[in-house]
Amino acid sequence: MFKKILIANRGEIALRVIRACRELGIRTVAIHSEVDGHSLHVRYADEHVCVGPAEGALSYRNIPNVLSAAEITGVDAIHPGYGFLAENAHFAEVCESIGITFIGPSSEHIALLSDKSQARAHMKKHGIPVLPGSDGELEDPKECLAIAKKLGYPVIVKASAGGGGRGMRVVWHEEDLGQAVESAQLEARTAFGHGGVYLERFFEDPRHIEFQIMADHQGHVVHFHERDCSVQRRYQKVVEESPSPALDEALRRKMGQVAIKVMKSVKYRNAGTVEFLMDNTGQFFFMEVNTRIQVEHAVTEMVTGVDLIKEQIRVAAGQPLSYQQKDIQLMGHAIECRINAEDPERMTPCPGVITKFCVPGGPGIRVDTAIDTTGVVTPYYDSMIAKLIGYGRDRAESLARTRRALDEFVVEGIQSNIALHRRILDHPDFQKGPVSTRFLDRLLTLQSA
Amino acid sequence: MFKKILIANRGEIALRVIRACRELGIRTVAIHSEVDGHSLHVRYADEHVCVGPAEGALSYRNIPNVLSAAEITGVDAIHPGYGFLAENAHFAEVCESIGITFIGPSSEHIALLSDKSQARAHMKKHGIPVLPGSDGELEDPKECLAIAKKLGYPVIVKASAGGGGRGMRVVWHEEDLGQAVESAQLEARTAFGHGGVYLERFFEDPRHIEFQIMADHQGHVVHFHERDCSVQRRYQKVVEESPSPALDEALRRKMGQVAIKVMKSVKYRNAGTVEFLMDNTGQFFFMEVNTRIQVEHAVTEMVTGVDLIKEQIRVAAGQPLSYQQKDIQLMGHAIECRINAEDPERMTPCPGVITKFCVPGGPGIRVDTAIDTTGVVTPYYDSMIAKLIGYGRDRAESLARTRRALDEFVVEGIQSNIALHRRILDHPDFQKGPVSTRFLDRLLTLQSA
Amino acid sequence: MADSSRREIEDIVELLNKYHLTELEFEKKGVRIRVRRDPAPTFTSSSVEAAKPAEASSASSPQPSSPQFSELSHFLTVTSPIVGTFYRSSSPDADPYVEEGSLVKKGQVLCIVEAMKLMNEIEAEADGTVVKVLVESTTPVEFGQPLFLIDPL
Amino acid sequence: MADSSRREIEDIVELLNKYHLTELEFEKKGVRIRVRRDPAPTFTSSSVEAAKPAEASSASSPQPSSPQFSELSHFLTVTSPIVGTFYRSSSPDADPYVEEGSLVKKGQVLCIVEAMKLMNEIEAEADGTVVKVLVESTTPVEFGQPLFLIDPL
Repeated sequence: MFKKILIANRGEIALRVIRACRELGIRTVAIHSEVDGHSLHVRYADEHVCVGPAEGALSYRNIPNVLSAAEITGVDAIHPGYGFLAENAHFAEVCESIGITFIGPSSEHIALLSDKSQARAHMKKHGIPVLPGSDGELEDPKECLAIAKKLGYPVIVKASAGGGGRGMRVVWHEEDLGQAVESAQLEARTAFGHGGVYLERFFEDPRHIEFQIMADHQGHVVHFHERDCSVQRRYQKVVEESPSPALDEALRRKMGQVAIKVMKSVKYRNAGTVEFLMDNTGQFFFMEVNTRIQVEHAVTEMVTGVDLIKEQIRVAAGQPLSYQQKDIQLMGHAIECRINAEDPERMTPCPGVITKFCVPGGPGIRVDTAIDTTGVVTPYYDSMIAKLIGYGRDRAESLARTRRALDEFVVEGIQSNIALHRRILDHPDFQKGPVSTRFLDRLLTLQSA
Repeated sequence: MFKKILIANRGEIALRVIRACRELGIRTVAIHSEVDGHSLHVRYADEHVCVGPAEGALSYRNIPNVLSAAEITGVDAIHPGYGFLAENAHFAEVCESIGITFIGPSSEHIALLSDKSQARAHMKKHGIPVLPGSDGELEDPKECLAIAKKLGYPVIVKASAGGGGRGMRVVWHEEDLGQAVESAQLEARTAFGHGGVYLERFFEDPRHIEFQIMADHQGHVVHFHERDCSVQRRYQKVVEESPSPALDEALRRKMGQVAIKVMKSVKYRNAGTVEFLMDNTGQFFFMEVNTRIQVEHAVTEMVTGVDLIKEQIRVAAGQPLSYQQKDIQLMGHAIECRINAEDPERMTPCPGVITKFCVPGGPGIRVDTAIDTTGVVTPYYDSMIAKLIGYGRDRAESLARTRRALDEFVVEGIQSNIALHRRILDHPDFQKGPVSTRFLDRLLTLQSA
Repeated sequence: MADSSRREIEDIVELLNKYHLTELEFEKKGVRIRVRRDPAPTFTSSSVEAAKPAEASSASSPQPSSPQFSELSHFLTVTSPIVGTFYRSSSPDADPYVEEGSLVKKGQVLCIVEAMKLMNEIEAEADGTVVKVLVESTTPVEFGQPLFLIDPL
Repeated sequence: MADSSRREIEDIVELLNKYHLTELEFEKKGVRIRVRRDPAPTFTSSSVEAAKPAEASSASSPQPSSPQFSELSHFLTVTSPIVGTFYRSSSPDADPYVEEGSLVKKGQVLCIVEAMKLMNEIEAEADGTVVKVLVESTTPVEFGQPLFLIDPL
């Protein structure tokens, strides 16, 4: 097992990893930017190194400085968290080359799976159901029109290197296709340095269902059932839950098997997520693989009782999984609310000084945050200030607990989306069960209307 | 189901009940003394009524004022929490007589079971193993000497009306018996208004094992397995856990059956705890029944997934239990630390102003507290300021999580027993497994030596 | 400086202004607080009067003892010694025990607070005039709730 | 002095001015704050001139600029632009690039910070005298860590 791990991240996920390390008896090194010197992740770690100024590109994403920090502190491994360097194949590769374990998949896995068009082609070849779409990136405008015609409108243009909704365009009419492809290409080139795009059929009311996977170096792959992340806005997840109210036992088993097939087809290892798009008939399609631990991993931990971060560390250290698929049982239900520092009207990040911060407690409530009783939300990073997870024996109890916990949550000094979460959880459609990825947009449109 | 419940308590248990009510959609009325007007339980409740000055006897224990508060707010039921009026048979009786549901057992149950000597005789009659001792209260000093001789020294003198260690005397030599009986009688008369005492054999290194019970009005009784509360000081529980490392599956089943027999023998209803004393050979004896929800109920909630407070309310409203014994499975392990405002040297309550209070979070951690980010600990009530519960898949993980959570817990401005909890959880004996009720005294003696 | 520190200092200054203090010390751990208000400066020259700084003038202005406050402060407040329902008269048809302006004697019944079907008579603690009835009849009252203001003789 | 400390002091002075205080103390750990505003001085002279408002007087009074402060404040601090290991010389046998008291020219190599097997030479940003070497050779340094104090010419 590792003796010392550097956490190449900040905020709640850095704390999350430090907690796992402490529970495993592993020493920790925090890195931080100049504005994060007093952050909780710095205080909780055994050692800490400043790696650059506030801007993430110059600090948390600064590969030479992060690796130098690992070198001078003598760590065995680096946990990248999510965001920053978590899905940077080059970073994983350099770690491998200097003999520091990157806690995650190999650089090859990241490279293959982060190219969405390539991943799509790979999965299609392996018999995984993918969304009807183009084979590979679009080149010839005429060919593009032909493919779209065959798929039927609406179609969606997606960047191969994309993520988080950038480089995406929905096209409803043939005459808009050329323009959409061009602007998506431009956006993708700007954002990711690679302008390749591809086409897929666009589903209007889909559900976002993803399966949590863990794979060891011995070739064992298990899934931890699904998360339903259909409550989104601009491709940003807002509320996640597990299990999904949209799946029955048969569909759950089937999708789980496909998810494992996806990961086995690339000989995956460590934690990853297979994302599916599902229509309202229960048909599902592979969307992509996230080659990192995700924000919403906590809901899976609540319903399976497994500590996914500790599993990541154990697997990275070469230990085989200590359980089989049949040992992973769903027990109860969990809902996660991402609490963001944001303007409730415009839903834009809203940094500032938190003058009072008091988290809810009691049965079934878990809060992951890097805010103390007060704190500062700087404009440099993610606006998420806490994850609130409500667990219950069934969905109704989980929902009731999450709602009462939202009422207890005190955040003063800045604006937050707590009221929005209340509206979501109070909504009859959400209470009834499965919603589509357009649910939240509709809710917000109704408000402004 | 009830529409509105008055919570005749304060602090974390008042919050706990309010949370359960909110989750069930029931309105709440908080009562408070003059010094508790700004307490969290007042803030969380839908309505609140001041029932008297600071001293508990004039406010939280003031039966006319508490019942008047129930009357003017029009509640259907009263939840007494623990302490204050929770085991007051007269209070339960008056509630019954005015048609307000007392959420707990009947006044007869409380009256029978709070008389320890009477309860002992009852259980003996029903074939429950009780500690070797006197039949009924001691009257004649000569008879007393004879019984003690038959039991063999050491013996323990206990007050019939006793609790919390008051009115108890351990006697090691015959010549000290007379004096011990007299002083125990005096203490019992002063503390409880009834001076009756009885004799039991004294075990030097026993374990305190208790079974959580829930019984509905339809005669169903289930247990939720055991809690091990052997880490005590002066009969005050400090750390509790479930399951007990001292029981195997066979013993657990056997004791559970006895516990159910105890409760069925009195036709018990609502939540209660059957306490056993166990020697290191696995022999166990009935000690007493606690006719209330207990501080340590949370560890049982963590390992069974059942919300005991909601169950209390449902059962009190006449609903039958929705599960059978076989549905109550132990999943994982939980440890609770009672965080008290106390002087770490003398272990005496230490009121004051909490200038900063920041609770631990992350996976497996539950905190029940009525302290906000700051707060005042008055000298009027219990010194417990929080319960920290660490849950894990097994005892090792539960222990690791509780330890790291203790490290995260920030309490500034007053002294607390957090460091003592660290010492307990770090101790090899505790880490190894079962300890006796003398473990903590030995630990503290070593320190001062 | 962290924004939070800055805010904290500004808060302190605000308190300084609000209460016209000359000095306010504050410590967090162990909660040390120290306040000081120096007497207003004395001016010996008439010509300076007009030129006195704004700050000094507010420092010398009368303190929180506003007229209303000082008047109120010598009234007796009759509070409810129990929890129950407040009644101004012995029955719905009867006249109220007292009205605003009534002269009352020590021991005279002012109202009833009903609790658990028991009628508890609340008596005046001193001779005086009822200045204000603070609660409507038939209203629930809690422990310590003010019921009447009495101007003692 | 680190830039952040300098900023902090400037913030304090700004608050002092803004609120016309005569004294402002501030401590960070344990958050001790002390503010003081002396009442306007007592004037015995008729000259209004002397009675200028507290604002002006406090602003002009010699505040935190203690001698040490003003001396330190004009030194240049050379900080590490990267994370790595600090070396005062090019090899274990070689002489240090600079000593305390050395005169250095802008662009002159002061030390090496090794990161990922790369030797990064850190150069003087201005002509001056090395007043203080703040880090021992072969010590790990983080981003922004002060390495030298330079008294610029």
